Amino acid sequence: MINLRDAGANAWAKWNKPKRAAFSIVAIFLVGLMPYAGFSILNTPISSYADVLVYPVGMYVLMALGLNIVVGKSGMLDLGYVAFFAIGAYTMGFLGTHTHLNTWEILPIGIALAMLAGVLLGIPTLRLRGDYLAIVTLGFGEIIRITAVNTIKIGGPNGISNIPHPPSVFGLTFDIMHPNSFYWLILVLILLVIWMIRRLTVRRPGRAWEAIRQDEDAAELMGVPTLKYKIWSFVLGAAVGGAAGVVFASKALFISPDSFTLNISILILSCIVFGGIGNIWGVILGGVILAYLPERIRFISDARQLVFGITLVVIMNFRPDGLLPRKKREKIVTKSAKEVK
Amino acid sequence: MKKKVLAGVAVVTVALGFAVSPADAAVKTYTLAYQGPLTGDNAQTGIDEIAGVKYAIAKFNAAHKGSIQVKLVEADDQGGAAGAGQVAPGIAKNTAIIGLVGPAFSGASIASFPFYKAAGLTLISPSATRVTLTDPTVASDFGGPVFHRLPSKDDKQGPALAAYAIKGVTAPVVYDVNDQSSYGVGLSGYVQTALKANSKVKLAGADAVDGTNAALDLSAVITKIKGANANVVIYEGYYAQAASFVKQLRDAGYKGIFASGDGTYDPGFVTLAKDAAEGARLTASSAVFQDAGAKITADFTKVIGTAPGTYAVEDYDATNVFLTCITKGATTRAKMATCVKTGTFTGLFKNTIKFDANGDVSGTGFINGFLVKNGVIISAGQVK
Amino acid sequence: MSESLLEIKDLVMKFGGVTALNTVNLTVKKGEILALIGPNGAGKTTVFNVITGVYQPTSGEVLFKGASLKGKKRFEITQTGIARTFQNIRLWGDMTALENVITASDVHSKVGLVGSLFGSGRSRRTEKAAREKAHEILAFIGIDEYSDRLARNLPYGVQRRLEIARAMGTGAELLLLDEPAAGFNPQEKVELAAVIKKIRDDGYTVLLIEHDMSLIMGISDRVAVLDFGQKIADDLPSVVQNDPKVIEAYLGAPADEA
Amino acid sequence: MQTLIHQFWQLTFSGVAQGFIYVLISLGYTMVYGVLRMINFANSEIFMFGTFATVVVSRDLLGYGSDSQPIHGFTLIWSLALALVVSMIVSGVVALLVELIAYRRLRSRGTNRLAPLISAIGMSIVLSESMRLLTASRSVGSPRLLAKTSLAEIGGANIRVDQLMVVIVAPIMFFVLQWFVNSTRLGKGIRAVSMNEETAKLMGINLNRVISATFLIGGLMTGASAFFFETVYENTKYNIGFNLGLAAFTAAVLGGIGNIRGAFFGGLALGLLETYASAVLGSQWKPVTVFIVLVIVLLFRPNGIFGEAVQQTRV
Repeated sequence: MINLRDAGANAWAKWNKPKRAAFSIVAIFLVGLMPYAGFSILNTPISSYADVLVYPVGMYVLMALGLNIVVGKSGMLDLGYVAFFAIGAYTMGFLGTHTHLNTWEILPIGIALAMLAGVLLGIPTLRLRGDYLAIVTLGFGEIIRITAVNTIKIGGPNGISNIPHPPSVFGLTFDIMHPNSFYWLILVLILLVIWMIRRLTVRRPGRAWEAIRQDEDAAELMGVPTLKYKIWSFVLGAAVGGAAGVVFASKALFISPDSFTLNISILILSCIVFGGIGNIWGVILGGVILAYLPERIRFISDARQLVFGITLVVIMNFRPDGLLPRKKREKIVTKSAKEVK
Repeated sequence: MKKKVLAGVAVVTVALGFAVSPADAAVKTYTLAYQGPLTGDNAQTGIDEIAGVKYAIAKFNAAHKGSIQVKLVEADDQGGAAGAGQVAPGIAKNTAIIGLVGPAFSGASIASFPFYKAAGLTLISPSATRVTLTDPTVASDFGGPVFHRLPSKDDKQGPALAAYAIKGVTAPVVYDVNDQSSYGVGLSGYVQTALKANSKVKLAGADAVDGTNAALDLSAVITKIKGANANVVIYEGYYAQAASFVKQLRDAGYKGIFASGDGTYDPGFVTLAKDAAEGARLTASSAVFQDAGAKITADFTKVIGTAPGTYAVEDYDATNVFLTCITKGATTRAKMATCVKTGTFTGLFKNTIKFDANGDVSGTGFINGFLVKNGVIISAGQVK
Repeated sequence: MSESLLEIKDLVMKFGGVTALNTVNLTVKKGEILALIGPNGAGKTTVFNVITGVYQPTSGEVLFKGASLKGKKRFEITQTGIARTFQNIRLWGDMTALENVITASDVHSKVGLVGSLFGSGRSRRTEKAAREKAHEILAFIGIDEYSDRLARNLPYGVQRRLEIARAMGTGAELLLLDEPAAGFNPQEKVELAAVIKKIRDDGYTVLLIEHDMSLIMGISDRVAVLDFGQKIADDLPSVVQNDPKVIEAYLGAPADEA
Repeated sequence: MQTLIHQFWQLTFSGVAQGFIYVLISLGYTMVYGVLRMINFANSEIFMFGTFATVVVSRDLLGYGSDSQPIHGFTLIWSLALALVVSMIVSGVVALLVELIAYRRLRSRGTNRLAPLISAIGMSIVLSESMRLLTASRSVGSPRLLAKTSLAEIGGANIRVDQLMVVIVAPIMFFVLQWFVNSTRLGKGIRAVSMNEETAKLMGINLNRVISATFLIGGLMTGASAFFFETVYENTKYNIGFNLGLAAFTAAVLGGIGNIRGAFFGGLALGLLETYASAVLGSQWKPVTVFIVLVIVLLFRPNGIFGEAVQQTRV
């Protein structure tokens, strides 16, 4: 089997700046054209291909990238990620129907509230390790959902309907007839998150997270303020989840607590591990496949969840580090270069 | 190696492709869709419902062999808004689909409306009971002009359920429990309003339990019910949980009345609850499918493989509305809309079905009471 | 030479009913190499753990540059200028050698998360400086040729040295080295001794746990001996070597070669 | 609050009965966690298969229908015993399958911790979806073998025979398990592995055998719990394990996961807590209360009530 990860990374490493920039632009452009590929084998039966690209595909990728900051980068098992998605969505739903604020104005508020929730949850619980953290976050996700069910002010089990679409920007109309606009919006958010992660990874926060993930005790003894960086990681993950929630609500027009179940948290986590934990491209691939696959095989209606389960088991058994695993590459190049000198 | 890969590709291509068999020139094929929960926690409801749709279509196709054949697209929305958002745009874009039975749930309906309104696709829901769906004054939830429904609304059923539950009880002490679903909470609101308006009734308490939890431990609720000395318990939710609830109630020694709405109106309720179901009072706008006769019930079971379940009558009737229109030449969405809006149809029980301007069945709105007696659900007539 | 950098005062550490350290007093003077020796289970690593904040002492206190470390978090202790190595190597295996050192050097970085994300100029300069400094340290220790190799793929000896380099990366004045020569052959031990001396000569103070007597005698300025949680000797190597109490402690429980 | 005061003993008895069901399921989590340091996400489905085994035994094997009358005397005892044993075996076998398919290969390759978690989640989806397809997503009732006679009224609490059976038999099974783990060779092997896998390997313990045994024992206990659940509630569904599994997992963490005694007290504490919380705050807030209590407990005892400091710093 060709090692895609290494092949890709090596090619990238050999390129110079203009070449990289050109490649990126072409790649982004092609990804941006994806909604027009619906005529091909990619088309989804029953669900609308262009809408599938927005939800679940785009949304899962975005959330997987956010959760990857928490799980993949700093190694904390978070099983309640859906909570932040829900907070973003409910912020959009509530403010969108109760105030005159539009989506673009609510977006930062939703992100901020999700981050605040991240801090409030993080400060007491991020001292816990491993599976204890997992169960507490899982509980948090359920608490948010159950609270939504039982709070009549935000619609209770009926949810919130008539959430406004975003007003148009740059000549793009956002409504049910234009799913592509939402796709591009999510694409922009995804690119922003990728930029953020890549930038942080090679700097202090990325190193701190990496150290915490690999050996938290050693990290703290080497001067890494572990709790602070764990909270940061949690909060950044929350911010991405919140942003996804706001966009989701303003695309869906209607939200109710049943869209924010534990299953979403588990699915997003699966995307990460399935694709390649810690590796942005792996996570994206995982999100695309796990979101798209059940839609693509809708024609086997009844058994599609079963197929999904089997896929998880098989892939994890044969590629335990995911389809595109985290970098374990060494830059032998520099060493030999030095020897030449 | 290469051959293997090619063969693999071929298999995948075949597996992914959908079989499009060339239609016989003489036979006209039309497509309907069903939207409801076919997987997930509420799958039971959807699977019961689609059985009714499939049965109606199977009968129709058998009767019109060689001339008209109807296909069914199954749109699984898992009963929720997110799922509805996934399938509704696709169904709306697929112009071959000229009518849709569903959506099954109110929340999923609201999430789907914008797409269907824009596409002009006519909907007939067998089970979405939230009042606002057909209330043009609540613009956010209103499904008109595309939305129609067969079940009675919560505001009709709620008071009827309240009245029927306390019927014949001299000093009713009522305890109301819903299943936290949007159906249960909605209906519960109207039940409680009706109970509070009745000075004879003491509403001893209200509670909500998680209806998606198949493993429901209700001991605390039951303790409260017994502590309040309630003699009437009303449950708004679906039949499986209702069966579990009534069984735990009876096992705990509760002797009073157990009443529930159309979500529980299903032979499965009696099968699951057994003796504990005895004497339970249920309300619904129609009879159960089984009341249409042993012959058609047996035929249903033979064709579908399972016995008719919850909302089977509504599904059968909804599908037949579309099928009748197809025979009348309503072969496009626009024609279908007109036909459903203006036509008069006949239901399984020879009842007349005609929709009013907002999508409700006009002239009806009455609710029947039912009683579980000797292990069967028998009609107790219309609730006044 | 006489200024004291670290003072351990009446330190008592109990775990449940077991007393691991019993009223230990120890002073580390600036610029010296102090060896801490003793039979296995004497409490040497426990001393390190108390100094670095892994354990809170039952009683007594640790002063660094005259200020108490009491209640300080582990990373804060590192920030004040104490760094350690681990007996069982605990490098960040998935990072390169260079990244291991840079990560440790972040302890004094003023650039936070927001700065890393948006601040371009200062952040980039800081990164560049950190990188150069890390290369310097690796070169100083003699392992710069391995800088781009993943830590877990390094040869054992290099990993041990990288542990020291990482501790130096934190900019600490006081280095606590926990058996840095464990598992080394005689040749490697000689090289390591030279490195430790070089470190001291560069201005660092070293507190060293070690079993190998010849190594200790060769480089230590002073030797402190722990036995059953108590300090039984603290003097020049030549004096300690002939102390009957020390000999008895070692004969009673012969030193482990590991 | 009124309810809690007036119906205290009734609530307590129900809570204890429910608690013991949790105790046995949490053992499934805790045993596996003890040796593998991993959450067995498929344990809820191991439970679900156990409940269906009880149904199949009483309905199909013994031929009782939904309208048959409860049975008595010797027939009752051996029928219940048969259902108990079969449920335990079925759950045990499913647990072994989970180990074999979801864990073994990954474990032998020594991968990251999340891969087995996801493959277990996948396995859990496979198991529950298979059952869903088999049962057409329906709830399945089981015939009543044991009449739910009220035996006595103590302090206002209605002592029912089925619940009493749980309260008596479940602790016995628990203590048998504890004896097994403490005193038998295999049990000691399990403990050795849970303390230190490497050392255990050096001591010549067959790791695969011990881990399979652990899954099997966890499965047996979970299966027993499934039998009790089914006898009390007489109803099951393909997704029945989800909520119960979550609760039992919470109980295991509350007590200190990996610790057998912890599962016992965690399960009981959770059963009582849930019942009291529903009585005071209303059933809808039950899960919220449980999780808040869990967080508070973990803040003060980060390894659960009885948890050994497994995750303490090892420097």
